[in-house]
Amino acid sequence: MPEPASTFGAGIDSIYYIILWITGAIFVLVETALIVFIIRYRHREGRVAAYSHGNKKAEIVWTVIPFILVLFIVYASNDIWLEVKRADQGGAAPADALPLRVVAKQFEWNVTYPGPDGELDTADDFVKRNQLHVPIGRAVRIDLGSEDVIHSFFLPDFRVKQDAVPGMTIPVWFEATRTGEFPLACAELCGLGHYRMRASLTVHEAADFDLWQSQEIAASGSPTGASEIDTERANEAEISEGEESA
Amino acid sequence: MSEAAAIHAHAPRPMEGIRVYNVKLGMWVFLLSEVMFFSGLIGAYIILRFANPEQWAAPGEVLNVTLTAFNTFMLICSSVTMVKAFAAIEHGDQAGLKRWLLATIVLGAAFVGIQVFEYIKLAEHGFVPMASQYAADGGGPLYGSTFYTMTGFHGAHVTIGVLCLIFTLVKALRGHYTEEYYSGVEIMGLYWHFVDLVWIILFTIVYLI
Amino acid sequence: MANKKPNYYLVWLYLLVLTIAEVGVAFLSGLPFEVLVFILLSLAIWKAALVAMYYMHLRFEPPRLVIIALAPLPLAVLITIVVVTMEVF
Amino acid sequence: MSTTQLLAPNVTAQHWADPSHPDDRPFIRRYIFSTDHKTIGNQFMFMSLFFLLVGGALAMMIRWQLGWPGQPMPGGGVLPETMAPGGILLPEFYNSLVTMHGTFMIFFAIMPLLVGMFGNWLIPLHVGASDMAFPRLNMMSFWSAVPAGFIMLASFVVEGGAAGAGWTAYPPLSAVPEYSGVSTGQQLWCVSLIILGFSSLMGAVNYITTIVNMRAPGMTWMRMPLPIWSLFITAILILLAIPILAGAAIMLLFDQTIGTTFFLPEAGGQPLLWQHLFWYFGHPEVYILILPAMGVASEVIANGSRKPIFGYPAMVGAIVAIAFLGWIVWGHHMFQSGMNPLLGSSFMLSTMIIAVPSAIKVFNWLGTIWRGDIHFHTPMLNALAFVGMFVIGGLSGVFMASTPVDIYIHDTYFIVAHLHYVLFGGSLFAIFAGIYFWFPKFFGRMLSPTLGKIHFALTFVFYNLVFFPMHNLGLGGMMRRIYDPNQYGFLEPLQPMNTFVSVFALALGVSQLVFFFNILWSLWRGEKAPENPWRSNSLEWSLASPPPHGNFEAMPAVYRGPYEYSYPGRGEDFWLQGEPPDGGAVHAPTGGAPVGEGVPQ
Ligand code: HEA
Ligand code: HEA
Ligand code: CUA
Ligand SMILES: [Cu+2]
Repeated sequence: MPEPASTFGAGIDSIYYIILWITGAIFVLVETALIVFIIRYRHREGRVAAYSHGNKKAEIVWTVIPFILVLFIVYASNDIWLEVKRADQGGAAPADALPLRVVAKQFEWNVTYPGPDGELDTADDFVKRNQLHVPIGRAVRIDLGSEDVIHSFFLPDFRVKQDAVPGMTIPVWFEATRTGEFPLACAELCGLGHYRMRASLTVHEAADFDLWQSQEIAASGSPTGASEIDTERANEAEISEGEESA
Repeated sequence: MSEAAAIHAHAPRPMEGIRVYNVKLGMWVFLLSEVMFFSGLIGAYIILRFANPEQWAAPGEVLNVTLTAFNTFMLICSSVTMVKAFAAIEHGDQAGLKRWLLATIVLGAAFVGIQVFEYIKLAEHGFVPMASQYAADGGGPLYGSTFYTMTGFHGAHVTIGVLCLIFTLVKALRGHYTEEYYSGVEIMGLYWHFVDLVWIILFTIVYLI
Repeated sequence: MANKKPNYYLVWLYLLVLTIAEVGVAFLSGLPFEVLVFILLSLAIWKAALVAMYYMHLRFEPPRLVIIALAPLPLAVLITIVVVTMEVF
Repeated sequence: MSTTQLLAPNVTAQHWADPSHPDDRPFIRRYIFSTDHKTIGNQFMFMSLFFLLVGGALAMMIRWQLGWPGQPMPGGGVLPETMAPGGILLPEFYNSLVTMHGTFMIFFAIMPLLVGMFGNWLIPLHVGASDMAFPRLNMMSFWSAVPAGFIMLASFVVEGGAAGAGWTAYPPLSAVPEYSGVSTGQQLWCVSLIILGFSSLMGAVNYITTIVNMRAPGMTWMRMPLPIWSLFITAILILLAIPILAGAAIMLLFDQTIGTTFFLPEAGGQPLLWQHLFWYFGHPEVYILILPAMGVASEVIANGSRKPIFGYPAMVGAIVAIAFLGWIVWGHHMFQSGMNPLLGSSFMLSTMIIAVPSAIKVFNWLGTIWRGDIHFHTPMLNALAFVGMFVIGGLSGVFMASTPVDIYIHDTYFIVAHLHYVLFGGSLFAIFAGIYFWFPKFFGRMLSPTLGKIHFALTFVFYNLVFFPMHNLGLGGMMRRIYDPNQYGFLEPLQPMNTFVSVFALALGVSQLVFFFNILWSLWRGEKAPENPWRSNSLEWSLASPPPHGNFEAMPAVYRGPYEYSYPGRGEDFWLQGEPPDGGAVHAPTGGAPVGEGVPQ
């Protein structure tokens, strides 16, 4: 897994490693027992199998121990899950979060930025295709939607994945901890262009983000690039990085 | 029992089982899957209705409840006639079996007929399952889609039931059933009552709520 | 099996009365929606139970068949409950 | 009323074999429209093996594209322009490949192999019946599965190609042709599955009735061989789950054809509704695919270890528990779907608890081989591999069941690895074990043990080399169902691993030819099979190989459980269930039903 770049990434990874240790131990135990028994009790002249219908005590032990283990895994997982989903806040992102809107459609991601006033659905909003820019150290709230089919908003480095379902607006949030450029992928089969429905996420220092935003507004003066219809066939393979930021 | 054992010399000892003969057990088992089929449709209906309350009209506003209440009445009557047919053959009353089966067929066919009539009338008022053509006063397209799907599948069950009843009647006319051998009538009855039972639920959910 | 035969006409009358009651409740009462739904569903289940018990003879079957027949009901109830919780959220 | 009247329908279904009466059914009734459960079992076997081959061939094309993206596929030139111009697979064709691979494997290969083939073969023989309760319904079950399969296959050649929305067919993609580019194919997918659903339902009604009502005297519930227990529970799952799929598929078909909007948001429909219905069916479905495999493996492992199964009551209880819990976990496929996260928590809990009955099964298998006298015949090798591989698949399930971990691995190759570990490593290895085990009984000839062991060794090694690295691909972030991973910079470093996987996938495919050859060759040339080659206990092993039409000469009686291996003080290390206690005189079976049971009073 890539190194986590969001605030909750490390938490998610830690539960992954807990499970890896537990299941790893069980795996080694079971497979070793299997192999040892296979070798130890292989047929030999004169060997007689034990006649036994089981052992209640042993069975109770190996019922109760896994039960305790899975309850522990559930307990540990649920903590992080509720934190990621902010269940105690009814799913709402942190109050000072930067609001963005991401609308998926075959086969692109359209991002609406709130502009300098920091609010969506105002005159200074602007739209970028396949480019997500966020500042570091500030929570981002994304209202995720889709125009046509189900897509899935996948930021591998941020441990973020959320299906974008037409007819629903689903809140997603994260807070970046590293600057740089990261992939944004589509993880739900959405048609023939599913495999190339990619975009990039750029994490800026806070000041750079404001700078980028004012440059964008200056460059276009108006919302850009929202509705080009992408009908090109996949195998014609003429999609280059350059035209996406046009 | 000794009598039976003597007749079936090949099977001296009876099998393990639950004291219900195969065909009847099989029919019950099949009906369980029908329960799940209709539960799935009803579950979908509930989800869609909760999500879009504005698409549902008040009872009686679009649908003709009086007509359907009458239809419900007929289906309930057909259940009595069916069970009377079964009671008749249990006592070896061949004439009664035929009479009551015929009555059930007539009532069942009338139910389907009225339903078709209802569909035609509703469609004339723009109450259709297709989202793009929905034009009834009140309600929305999902109202139409779920209505036709649920009542349509029930209607299909009634139609199949009527066909099977006709088949049963033909057999009865040929004297196939006796006081000793009436499993065909009994399982026909189970199916028919089940279809009635489903309608009781659907009528309430679709027309009255 | 058929030692206690129910009076089928009586059951029929019962069903009829309940149906009329249902239609009546649906149209005449000014009850709040939730109460209405509750009453109507109860009546419907009552009727369904009558059909199953008397017309389908479930009352007179061996208990094991009854268990088999009732087996899917928890599942049907379950899907409804989950569906409702899902929507209410 | 007298006692005979209701007996009639029950007993007339039993035609006990009469050796003085040779089987004189004409060819068609004997081999094609046969109502004999053994013939129908064979028919299911050949049909499903054919579809396994189809599914396998599709997998080879998938792996070609992923291993060498954009390279012309050898032999791909024979495919039409709409699929692979110049042998290079098109992305829309790739989507169809994935969809049809999953669909064929699950619905037309593994499910009919386990339920159609083993169900038909084993149920009447194991419970001591002459045939299924409803032989004609049984025949109809097979003859509706065949058209369903060919409709599915035919969708490749219709305008627009085969269904391409994944085997899970999520709408709106699956409902609107403009979105997927597939119209007729997607409809045929629904139609085919609805027909197949009927086929499965007919089978399930038959199995349940036969098992409940037609067990031979003395075959009490707790003396049933475990394959029968698992097939019984599986039949219940089929009975209750398939109608949900049928209902959902019908609604989807309406959305596609007459313009309803159950799953389309424009007029208030709910895309998530499909997912709920599909997975409400779908999770029980995956247990439909593993429970019979567990039953078969239990049978073979007890036989191969020459030991009674460890903790039989717990094994039965675990089957029931897995099946029951299987109904309340479907939401684990929808953690990232936009469903209420609190529901996610409860689904995580119920899903994890399934590890407990699964643990009982695994440890009891280990307990069975412990202090055994293990004979490594081919069935046993495959059954042991089943245990080893199912554990891997099950443990990877625990990762995905953890909601936060699933955020990252959902819809990646980690899932693909999981599902192949449980479906190939689990179900398919158990199917191999079962085929090697019962082939002699049903065709009267042994499968070649040498070829069998070669097939096992190649399959086991290549299988792990193909599917284990997929965990790493998934952890590297590689999404499922993508035509060309190299579109993403971060996936480019994974290409060598993809190529590695593909090389061994091709090797795996080719090594299955050993198996197919073994079957075909042994059918005609194999060594003649004795009555009881594996010295096993259940009722069928006292019959001729293959058993005559009608199976038993007279109603058999059962005197003990199915796993009485190595009973101390006996000369033999096995003890047939139908052998009377003192080896000769016929007693009333102990613990059996008193005379008069099974008949209404
Ligand atoms: C035969 C089929 C089969 C079986 C048996 C299973 C068994 C399990 N599956 Fe799997 N599953 C599939 C077939 C199967 N699955 C398929 C086909 C998919 C993909 C569908 C798609 O999207 O296309 C899928 C997807 C899938 C998902 C969805 C992932 C996603 O899309 O994000 C999840 C999530 O929870 C899951 C979990 C589990 C669990 C917990 C089990 C458990 O039953 C496993 C239990 C077993 C064990 C745990 C091992 C033995 C136990 C021990 C040795 C004891 C000790 C263990 C502990 C204490 C942990 N499966
Ligand atoms: C029981 C089920 C089963 C089985 C046995 C298999 C077997 C195989 N699967 Fe399967 N697979 C699924 C069920 C199964 N799969 C499902 C449900 C999906 C999800 C679909 C979806 O996303 O919708 C999936 C998806 C899936 C993917 C993911 C595709 C994607 O997401 O883009 C891949 C990729 O590698 C793959 C590969 C393979 C391979 C290499 C085999 C090999 O093991 C195949 C080996 C071959 C055989 C067992 C048959 C023998 C064949 C021959 C004898 C022919 C020989 C021909 C030549 C040599 C040309 N499968
Ligand atoms: Cu969008 Cu996949
Ligand atoms: Cu599942």
